[in-house]
Amino acid sequence: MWSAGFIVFFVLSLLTIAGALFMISLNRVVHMVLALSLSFISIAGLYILLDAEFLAFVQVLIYAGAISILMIFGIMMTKHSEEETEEPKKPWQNVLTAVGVIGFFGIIMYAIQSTTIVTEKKDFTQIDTVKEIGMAIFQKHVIPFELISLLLTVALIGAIILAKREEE
Amino acid sequence: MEASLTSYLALGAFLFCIGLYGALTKKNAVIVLLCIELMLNAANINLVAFNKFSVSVTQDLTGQIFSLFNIAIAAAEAAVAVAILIALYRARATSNMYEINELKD
Amino acid sequence: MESMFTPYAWLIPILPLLAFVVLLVLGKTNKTFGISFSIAAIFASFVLSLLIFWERLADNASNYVWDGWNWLEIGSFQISLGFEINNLNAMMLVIVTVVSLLVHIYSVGYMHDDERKTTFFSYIALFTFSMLGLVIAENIVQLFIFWELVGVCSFLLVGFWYFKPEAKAAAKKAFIVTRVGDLGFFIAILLLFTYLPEPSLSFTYISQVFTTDLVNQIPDHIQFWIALLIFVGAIGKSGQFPLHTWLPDAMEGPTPISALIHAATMVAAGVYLVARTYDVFLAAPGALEAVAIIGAFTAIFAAIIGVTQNDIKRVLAYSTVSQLGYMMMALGFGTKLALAAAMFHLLTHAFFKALLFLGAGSVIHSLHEQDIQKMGGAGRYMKVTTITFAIGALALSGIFPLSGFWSKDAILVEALHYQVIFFLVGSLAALFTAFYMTRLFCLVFLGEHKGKHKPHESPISMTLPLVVLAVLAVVAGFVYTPFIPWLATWLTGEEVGDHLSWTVIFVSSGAALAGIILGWLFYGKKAISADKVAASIPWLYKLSFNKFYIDELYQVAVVKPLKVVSYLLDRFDEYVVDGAVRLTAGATVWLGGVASRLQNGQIQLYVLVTIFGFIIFVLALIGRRFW
Amino acid sequence: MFENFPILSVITFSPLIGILILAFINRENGKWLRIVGIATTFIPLILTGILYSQFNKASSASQFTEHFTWLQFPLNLDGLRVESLTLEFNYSLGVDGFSLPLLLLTAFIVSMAAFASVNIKTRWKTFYILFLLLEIGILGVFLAKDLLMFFIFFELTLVPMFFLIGIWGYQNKERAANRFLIYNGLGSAIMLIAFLIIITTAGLTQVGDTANYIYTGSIDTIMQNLNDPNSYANTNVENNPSHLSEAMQTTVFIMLLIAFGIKLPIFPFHTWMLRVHAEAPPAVVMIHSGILLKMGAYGLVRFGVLLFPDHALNWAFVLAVLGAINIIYGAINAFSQSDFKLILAYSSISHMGIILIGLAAFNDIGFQGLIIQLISHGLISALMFLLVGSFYERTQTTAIDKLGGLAKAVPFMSAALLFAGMALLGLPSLSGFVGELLAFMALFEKYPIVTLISTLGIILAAAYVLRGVMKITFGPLDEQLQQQVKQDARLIEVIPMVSLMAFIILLGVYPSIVTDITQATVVDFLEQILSNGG
Repeated sequence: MWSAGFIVFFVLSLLTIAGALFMISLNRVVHMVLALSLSFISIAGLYILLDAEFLAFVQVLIYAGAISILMIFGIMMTKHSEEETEEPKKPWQNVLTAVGVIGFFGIIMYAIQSTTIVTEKKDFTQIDTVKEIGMAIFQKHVIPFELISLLLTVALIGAIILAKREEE
Repeated sequence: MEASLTSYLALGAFLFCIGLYGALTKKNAVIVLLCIELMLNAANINLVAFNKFSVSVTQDLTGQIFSLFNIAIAAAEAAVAVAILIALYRARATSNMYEINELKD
Repeated sequence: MESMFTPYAWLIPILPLLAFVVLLVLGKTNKTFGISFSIAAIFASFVLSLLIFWERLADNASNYVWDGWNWLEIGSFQISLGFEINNLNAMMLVIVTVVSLLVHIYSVGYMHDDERKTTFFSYIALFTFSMLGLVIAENIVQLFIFWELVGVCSFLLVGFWYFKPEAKAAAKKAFIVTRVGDLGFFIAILLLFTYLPEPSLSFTYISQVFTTDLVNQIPDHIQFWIALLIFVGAIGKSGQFPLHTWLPDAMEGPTPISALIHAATMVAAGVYLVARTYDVFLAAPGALEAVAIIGAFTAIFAAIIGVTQNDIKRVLAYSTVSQLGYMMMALGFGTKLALAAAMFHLLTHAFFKALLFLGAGSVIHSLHEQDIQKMGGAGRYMKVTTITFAIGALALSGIFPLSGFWSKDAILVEALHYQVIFFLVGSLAALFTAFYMTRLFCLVFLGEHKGKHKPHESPISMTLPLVVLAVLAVVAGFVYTPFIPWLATWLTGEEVGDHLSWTVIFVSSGAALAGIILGWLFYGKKAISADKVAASIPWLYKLSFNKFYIDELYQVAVVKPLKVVSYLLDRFDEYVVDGAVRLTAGATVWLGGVASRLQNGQIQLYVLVTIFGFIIFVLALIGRRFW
Repeated sequence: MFENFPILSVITFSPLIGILILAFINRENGKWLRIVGIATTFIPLILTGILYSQFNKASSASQFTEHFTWLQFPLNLDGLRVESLTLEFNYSLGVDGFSLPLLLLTAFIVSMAAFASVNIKTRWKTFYILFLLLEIGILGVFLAKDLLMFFIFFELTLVPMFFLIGIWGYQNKERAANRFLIYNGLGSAIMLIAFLIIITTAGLTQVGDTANYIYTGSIDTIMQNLNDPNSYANTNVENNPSHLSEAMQTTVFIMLLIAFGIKLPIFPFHTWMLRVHAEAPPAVVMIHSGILLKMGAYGLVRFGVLLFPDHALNWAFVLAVLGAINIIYGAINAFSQSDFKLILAYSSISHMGIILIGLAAFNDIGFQGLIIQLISHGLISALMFLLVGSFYERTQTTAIDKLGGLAKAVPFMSAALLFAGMALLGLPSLSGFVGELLAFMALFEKYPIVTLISTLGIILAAAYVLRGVMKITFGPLDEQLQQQVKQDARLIEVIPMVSLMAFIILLGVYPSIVTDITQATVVDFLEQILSNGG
């Protein structure tokens, strides 16, 4: 009998994959972004299932919120023929890509199947993950954290400079 | 039946491949970026799943922290990429991947 | 007797070479001096030859060999340049120098108006050098070297009037056709070198091998091939069937050349070669038979063609071919006496044929015409030429007591001893010879004058050689008569018994007289119409007139196929060999094109390629596990 | 005389003097550029002449040798239990009886070609610098005693040659230059691979009794190792990376055969050379046909045959057949060409066949024939192309159908052409005959049928040479040509023509002048081949 957790996992996975597939197959750019947001939110659900609540919130905030919005801004800043109506110029490239990607998928699946990983299902319910994460970041991983923040700053400044240059 | 590590890894692989396919075939540069985000997410799922399932002595959360960093970098990347797209669009009046072939020469 | 002059025999060819060099250096600056010098040089050679000949007259003078100068020495193998004097080539030396001297003198008159006369004299000086070198050569390679050199001189002189397309074609033909024969000779040398017990190619050694038991070290069929291939060389040079076609065409050269090269000396070199290597032939009876048969066939074959030709020099050329066939036939009989007979005929033929050619030259010089159908009545204006020409013609026809009679007689006696069929062929050829010579004489010297030019007698420089040669043509025969076979004794070194044969004398004289009378009836008295006779046997006439279509046959059988093959190979080279190269190059360029199309600057494609690369890489890694 | 004097280096690099001087002359100053260019070529000529006079003919060893280590790369191969392993590049020169005649030929032909370069009309400075560089390369090729040195000099000839064809050639010069470079580059690549295989196997030597080893390209060492049954190359034990197995030896031999076969050229690798002959300027073709082709034969003998004698002996029949094919194929093709230059190109192919014939015999007569044929063909083809250049300068064409009767307009040149033709078709008393005679004599004993077929080339040669030469010089002279062609050879053309003719006669009349030098070396070569290859 399927456990409830598995059913939830199954539903969330379906939603994630559906979102991803919609993004690939829809025509209108905005729809694509929305479909992907669905994926992102479902992934957040998956995180909860994996006892990573903090990450799930971050996922919703940053991906479903910030990045999707950023992308929509990006779409709006660059003019689009709105729809990808015209046929792709290189059908053989799509086919080849499909073949390549399926091959790649096969390889990864093969690797997953053929690797034996000893697993144990850890229980994070006893600990306060948010606190633990905070402790780990500011104690154990403080230098990477500082670097990341620096990187973010640089990226933001860089983004502004890149996007602004035209006015000069 | 329980959702095992393999299930998560398979899901991650599948999402990654969809993202890869999209990144390689889509004409619109913004969509390509979206696909790349999807690929990053697939990787994150793996990380978190490993964190949950892998055998370790202490109950550390390194996988989740790794994901956090990943998300941060993805955000930075997205910001810069969109900025580049906008700059490119101003210069070339296009965001069509097929027409972006600066590597050619 | 101590040989006093023989050690200096090398001077004989060197003097004309010196003349050649002097003429070459002087160029056109001092014509008179150059020409005088070359005549003086050849005269000196002539005198020296006579002296050596005189020395050889002594009883049992031994052969003199000098091989002191190493031409090439590789390990145990060496080829030297030297000379050998024996009775055979002492005689040849005299023949060559005397004819050459007379032709030199004659040419002063004949080529008087030609602006390139110094070139002409330099060529004949070079030729004389080569011919004399050929005669005294000590080994067979040396002989081959001079053999080719005379060929080149012949080529140069036939093509002397290079601007005439006919002369050009004739020169080319002369060279290439004789070269076919030379190839045979060359292979014979290779065979000799390979199969002789020791790596030496001197005549002395060859003769030693083939006359002693050493010959058994050479397989029989190789002996046969050596002899036959040497003979192939002789066929080419002496214009024997089937390589005779160049000789009549070679008449495009100036007439003194025809007399010197294509009648008296070079074409006789083939006969001389066979005689020189006679020991080889004696060891190979099969080859001897071939020599006899080809010689006999050529004798009659060329005589038949000679009957219908209209060019004065071509008639004489075919006559030369026919007479050389006579000599070859005699050589084929395979006895020492036959050798002597052949050499005797060579001697007499050199004189009377040179005489005839020079006479013809005199006629051409005065009439500016070569077609005998357009001539006539020259006898009235050119007394000396006519008389000397008549003597030459009679000598050639074999009329007693001129030299031709004796030499022909000597050959026919041998033929009778050998096989009757050869005797009959020889006699028939004699009849034809007499007939066409009469025809020639009647058409040219008798009857009415037809041309526009009024004939005149040629200058003294031209008539003098004629007279000298006429005298020689008369008296030369007495060195070897059935009664006093002095020449045979001297040449063969053996006592020659009585070989008088009245049958031969009667038959050959009868044939000659019959030929003359027939010719007279046809062309002198015009009692019988030549046209009518020709019309009654049109096929034979046509065959003869067209020289049995041998040239055409060569065109179809050799020249055309060669051209076709050459064309095909050229295409092959262009499309198959080079095509393969171009295909490779094209494939590379195409591949490059494909590869460069991948470099279209689109990152998506690049990544795709990367993925495929990754897949292949992984597959290879996985594959290795199962390998 | 030259005990402590590096005469060979001086010879090889003496053209550098000219290059230096040329560098300081104004590029527009054609007269002086020419004078310097031509004069420089005489320095090596004179020096090789002196070398010739000092050469010890009785010795078969390399003489005037120079040797020092030029570069050393220590190799770190942990797997091998040795103390040190070094890759050594040697600067090593020497001359023996095989290379001396070719050296003399090179110096001579280059000087003659320099005379022919007077009809170069543009960019003299670059031309002469490249020309002299080319000479350095060729001289080095014949003197190198080290595989890598040989390779470097060999390549050094390619580059100047490429530009000399590509810049100063006729209409399709670029194509010809490309074809030249691609073919020869390919050949060089194969050669380099073969050399590296040889060096890394047979080149491995132990320094004394120490555990120090070096890889070296020195020919002497390699030959010694290959012939020594106990050397590393010949020891077949497990884990001996230096073992040169039989199969590998065959492979290397075939690679060398192909590499030098392209240069020679052997059918079917000959098509590049047709284009070079047809398109390159006369001075360059003189060198190309006169010397560069000989490098192929030289390399084939020096490396292919001497290093792998048993394989060469096994392949003798193949070599003979290839020779016969070259002779007949070249001759028949020459017969149908309409461009005189192509007739000569195919005739070169035919004549290179004679070299293979001489080689295939593997006896002293054959070897001598080979060397004489090399020299002789060098002289004759140089003379031929010199004349072709002079004719072209006057008539602006080499198509034989458009020419005729030039004997009237230019008697000297026509006579020289006829002379060259006679030499080409192997007229006795000229040099061409000697090589032919010896080669055929040598091979006849071994492969009579192949030899007999090859001798047909004698007749074919007569046919194509006379066809070509007589179409140009004999026959009536047409009006237009008479207008065009006024001047016979100038003095600057006469000098090289007469010099070449003189040497052709000298070699024909007195071939011992070459065989004297080569005799000792040839005997030595044969001894090595037969004793090691048997």
